[in-house]
Amino acid sequence: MILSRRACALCALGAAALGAAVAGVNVVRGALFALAPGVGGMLAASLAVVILSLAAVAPPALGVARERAWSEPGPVEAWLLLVSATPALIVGMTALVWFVERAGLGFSLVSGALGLALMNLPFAALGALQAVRQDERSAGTGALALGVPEARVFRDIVLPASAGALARVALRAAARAFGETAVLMFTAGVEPASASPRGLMGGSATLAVRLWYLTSQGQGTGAQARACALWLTVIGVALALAGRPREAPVTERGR
Amino acid sequence: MAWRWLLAAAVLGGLAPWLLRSVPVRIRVAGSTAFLPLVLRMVAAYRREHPGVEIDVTGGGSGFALAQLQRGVVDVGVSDLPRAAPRLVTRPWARTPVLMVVARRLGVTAIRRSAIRSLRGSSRPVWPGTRRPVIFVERPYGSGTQALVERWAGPLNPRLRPVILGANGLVAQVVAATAGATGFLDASDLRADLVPLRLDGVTPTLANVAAGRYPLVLTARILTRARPGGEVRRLVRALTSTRAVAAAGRPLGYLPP
Amino acid sequence: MVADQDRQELTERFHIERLWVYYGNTPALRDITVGIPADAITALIGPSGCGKSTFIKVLNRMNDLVPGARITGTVRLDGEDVYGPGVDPVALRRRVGMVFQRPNPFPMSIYQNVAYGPRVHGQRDERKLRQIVERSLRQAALWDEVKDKLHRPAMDLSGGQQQRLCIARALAVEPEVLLMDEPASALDPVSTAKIEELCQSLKADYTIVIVTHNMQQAARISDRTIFFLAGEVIETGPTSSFFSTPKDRRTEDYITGRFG
Amino acid sequence: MRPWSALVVLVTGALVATLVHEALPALVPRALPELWGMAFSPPDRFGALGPLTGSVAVAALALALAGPVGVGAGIYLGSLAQGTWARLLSGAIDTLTGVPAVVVGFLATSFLLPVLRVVAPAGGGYGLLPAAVALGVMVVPTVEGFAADAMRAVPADLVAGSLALGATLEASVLGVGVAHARRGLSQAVLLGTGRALGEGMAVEMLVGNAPHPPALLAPSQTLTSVLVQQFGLAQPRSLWAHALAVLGILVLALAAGVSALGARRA
Repeated sequence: MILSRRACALCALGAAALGAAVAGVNVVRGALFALAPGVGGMLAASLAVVILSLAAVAPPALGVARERAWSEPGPVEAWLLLVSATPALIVGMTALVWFVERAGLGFSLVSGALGLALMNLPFAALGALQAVRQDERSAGTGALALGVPEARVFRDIVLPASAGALARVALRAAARAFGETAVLMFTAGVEPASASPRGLMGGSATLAVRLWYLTSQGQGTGAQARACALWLTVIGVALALAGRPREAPVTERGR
Repeated sequence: MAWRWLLAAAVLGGLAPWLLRSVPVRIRVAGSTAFLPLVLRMVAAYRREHPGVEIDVTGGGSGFALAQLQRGVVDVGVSDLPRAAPRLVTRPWARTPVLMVVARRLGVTAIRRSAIRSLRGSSRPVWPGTRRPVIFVERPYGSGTQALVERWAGPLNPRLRPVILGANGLVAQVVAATAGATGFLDASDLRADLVPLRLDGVTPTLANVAAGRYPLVLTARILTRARPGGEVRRLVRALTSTRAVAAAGRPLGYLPP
Repeated sequence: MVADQDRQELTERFHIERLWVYYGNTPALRDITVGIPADAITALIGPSGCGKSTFIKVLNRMNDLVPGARITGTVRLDGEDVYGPGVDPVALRRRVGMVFQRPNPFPMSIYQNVAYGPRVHGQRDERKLRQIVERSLRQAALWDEVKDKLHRPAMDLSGGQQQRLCIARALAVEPEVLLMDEPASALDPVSTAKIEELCQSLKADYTIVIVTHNMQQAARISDRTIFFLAGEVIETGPTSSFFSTPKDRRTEDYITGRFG
Repeated sequence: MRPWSALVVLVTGALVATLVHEALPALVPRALPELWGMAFSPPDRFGALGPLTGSVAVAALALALAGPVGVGAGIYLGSLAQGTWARLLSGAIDTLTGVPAVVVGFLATSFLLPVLRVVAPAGGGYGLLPAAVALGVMVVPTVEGFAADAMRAVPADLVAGSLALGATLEASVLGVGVAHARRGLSQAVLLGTGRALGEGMAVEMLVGNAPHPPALLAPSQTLTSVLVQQFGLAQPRSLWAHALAVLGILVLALAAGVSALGARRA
C-alpha cells in the first residue's frame, strides 16, 4: 500500500495547519490595528461594491435559472462552465475597457461593482441553476402538473423551495467578490477613501486592492496593511463558511 | 416578459453614465507616485477653496497617468517621464532629487558617476574596496526614475540579472534588507537604515538641487488633453502656480521647475 | 362485435393511436393503440422500465419536460388531439391532474397547498377558496385529520397524509382525469389502504389512471388493466377477466410471478 | 435560446471577443518583435515565451506542492474520515477557501520573502518558489473539494465488496476506491492547475517581475504578473497594449483549457 491512512491524515493535517496559520497569524497580528486610519472607509467601499455587484448579477443568474430549470444541462451550461474558468485578471482587463473607458464610468465603485458582477456571472448562473434543480421533492413538477405556467411555478414554488441554496450561492459569490483584487484594481482605483465620502461614482480603494497596493509599495508592514488583511480574512472566511454548500454527511462505511 | 426587462435594463444602462456623470463636477487626477505627496497636499488645499468640486486622486504611476489620459478616464495627469505623449498638453510643474541608496551597514557613502557607469557596465560588478558583489535594484519600464537613471548612469550590462520592483517603497525595503544592493528612490521613501550617496561629491539636498549642483533631478509635468474644460483648467492653473508649488513643496522635498 | 366497439368508443375518455415515444433514438413506447374509459379506474402494470410511466406522462404532456423526448402518433382526449397545434399544455394539465410517486407538497401551509392551484387559475374570492379547500380535503379523506391545523406547514404531515394532500391539491383545480404514478409505493400499508379507498370513492366523478407495481393492488381497485412489456401493450381488458383468464402467455407469466 | 440565457452567453462571449479584438493587431505575422523570445520588456521586446514558461512552471510547482496535500485530504475526507477530526479538518479547509488571494500574497511577502532573502540575497527572495508556495496554499481547497467529491462518488458496494473479502477499510478505500476514483482525482488536480494558472495578484507580489528566464529564486515573469503590472500602463492601441492582450489570450486559453480538461466528465 503506497499510502497509509496515517499518511492521508498527515497530509490533511498539513492543510489544516496551513489554514489555521493563515487565519491565526492574521487575527493575532492584525487585531491591534483593526481600526487603522482609513480602514473604515475602505471597508464600507468593499461592502458597497460587493452588495452592488450581487444586485447586478442576481437578475441574469435567476433569469437563466428560471429559463433552464426544467431542461437537461446542454450547451449553455457547458459554455458557462468553460467561461467560469476565466481568470479574474482577464475579467478586470475587459471591465477596464468596457465600463471604465467605453461606458465612461471612470474609476469608480460602480465600475468596480459591474466588473465583479461580470466576474461572478457564470459562477452565479451555474450556482443558481444547480440550486433550483436541487428541488429534491420536485414540488415544482407537482405544480406544473396542476396546469400552472412555468414562470409562475418558478416564482411561487421553486424559488421558496430553493431559497436556502440560492442564499448560499449568493454568499459564496459575495466571498469571491469581497476578496477580489484583480478586477477592482482595474476598475475602482487604489487610493484610500478620503474623509469626505465620494459616492458611488468616485474611485475608492477597497480593502483587497489597498492591501495589494500597500504591499507592492513596500508598506506591507504598516498598520493599515495589517488592518486590511484582518478584515479581509475575517469577513471573507465568515462569508465562505456561511455559504458553504450543504453536502450529504460523510457516509460511514464498513467498520 | 423577460425581453421587456432586458430592454428597460439596456435603456437604463445606456443612460446611466450620462445620468450619473451629470451629478456634481468630478475631476480625476492620476500620476507619478514620486510626486503623489505634493499632489495630495495641493489638491486638499484646492478642495478647501472650491467645495463644490469633487476631485479623485490616484497614484498609479506616470505610465498609468499617460495611458488613462489617452483613454479619457483621467482628466489631469502627473508624469515624470521624458517621453512625449501625442495629443496631450504638457506643463512643467515640480522637481525633486532622486537618491541613490545603499544599506547603511554596507559603509559606502559616496560614489562618482564614472564609477557607477563602470559598475553598471561590468558583468561581475563588485563594490570598490570590498569583494561584495553589487546587486542592482531597478524599476520597470514606464518609471520616470528608471528613465532618468539610465540616462545618467548608463544601461545595465545585459548579462546581469537585476531585481526589478514596481515601486520606490519596495526598492527601499529590498535594498535595506540586502547587503550589497543599491537602488534609486525619491526622498519620501527614504528610511533610516538606508544611506543616500553623495554623487560626484554633492550631497542630495534641496539647496543643491536649486543651485543646479546635484545631478539626478526628476522633473514632473502636468498633462491634460488639449483644451480642458472650465473646472479642469482652473484646477490645473492652481496646481501649476509656481508660488503655490514652492510653498507646498519645500517641506515635502519638492521644488518648482 | 361492431356494436361492442361502438359502445366502448362512446365511453372512452382517452384514445391513443399508433403512439411511439423516443428518448433520443431509443423507442420507449412502440406503436401503442389503446383506449382509456371514462369514470373508471384503469391500472397500468408491467415490470420496471416497461414504459408505463412514460405512457402516463404522455397523457398530460409532462413528457414535454423530458429533454430529448419525441413522440409520433395521436393522443385524443374527448376526441381532441392533445398534441395538436394550438393546444396549450398548461391548460391541458389543468384538465388532467397528476399525483406523483413521492409526495411533493409545496413549501407552504396545508391550506395554501390546496388553494394554490385555484388561485393561479383565477379564483380570487377567499370564501370560495375556503370552500374549495374544504371540499377537496374531504374528497381526499384528509379533512378530519388536518382541519385544526390548516395553516401549519405541509411538510409537518406524515408521508401518507402528504400524499393525500397532493391528491386534494390535484382535485382542487377540478380536473376531469386524475393520473397517479405509483402513488402508494413510498407509503406504509395503512396509508396505502387509505389511498386505495380514496380511489374507489373518486371513481364516480373522475377518470383515474393509476400506475402500480403491485398486482394485488391493480386487481383490488381497477376496472380495467393494461399490461406493458418492453414498450409495448401486451394485453388489455376488464380487470376481472384479465387476472382470471389472461389471453397472452407473457401476461400469464407476469401475473403468476414467473418474471418481472 | 431564451432571453436571459442568450444575454449571459452573449456577454461572456463578448468578453472573449473583446480580448481577441484587442490582441488582433499583434497577431498578424511579424507584428510583434520577438514574440517567441524569453523576455517581455517594453518598449521593444515582447517575448511571450518567457512569461509562458514562467506561468506553466509556477503552476506545475504549486501543484507539486499542493496536489498531494489536497488529494490526500480529499481521499481522507471523502471516504475515511469520521468524527471530530474530520469535521475540524474540513472546517479548516473551508476556512482556507475564504482567505482572499491577496492576503495569502501579503502573508507570504511578510513571512516567506524575508527568509528567502537570506537564502538568495541576489534575487531579493523573489522567484517562482515563493509564488508557487502561495499558489499551493490557495489551490489546496480546490483540489481537496473535487477529490472528496470523486471519492464520494465511489459506489459503496465497491468498497463493501473489498471489505467482504476481509480487507481493512483503509486498504479497501485506497486500493479499490482510489482506483475507481482515479479519473476524478486527476481531474481535481487539473482544476487546481487551471486556477493556479489564472491567479495573478499573489504571483505578482512574489515572483519578482523581471524579464529574465524563469528561475526558482531569482526575479522571473509569468503571464499574469506581466498583465497585473503593465495592463494599466500601456497606452491604448499601442503595440505594447496589443502584445499584453496576446498574453491575456494565452492566460485565458491555458486556464480555461486546463479547467475544461478537468471538468470533462467520462
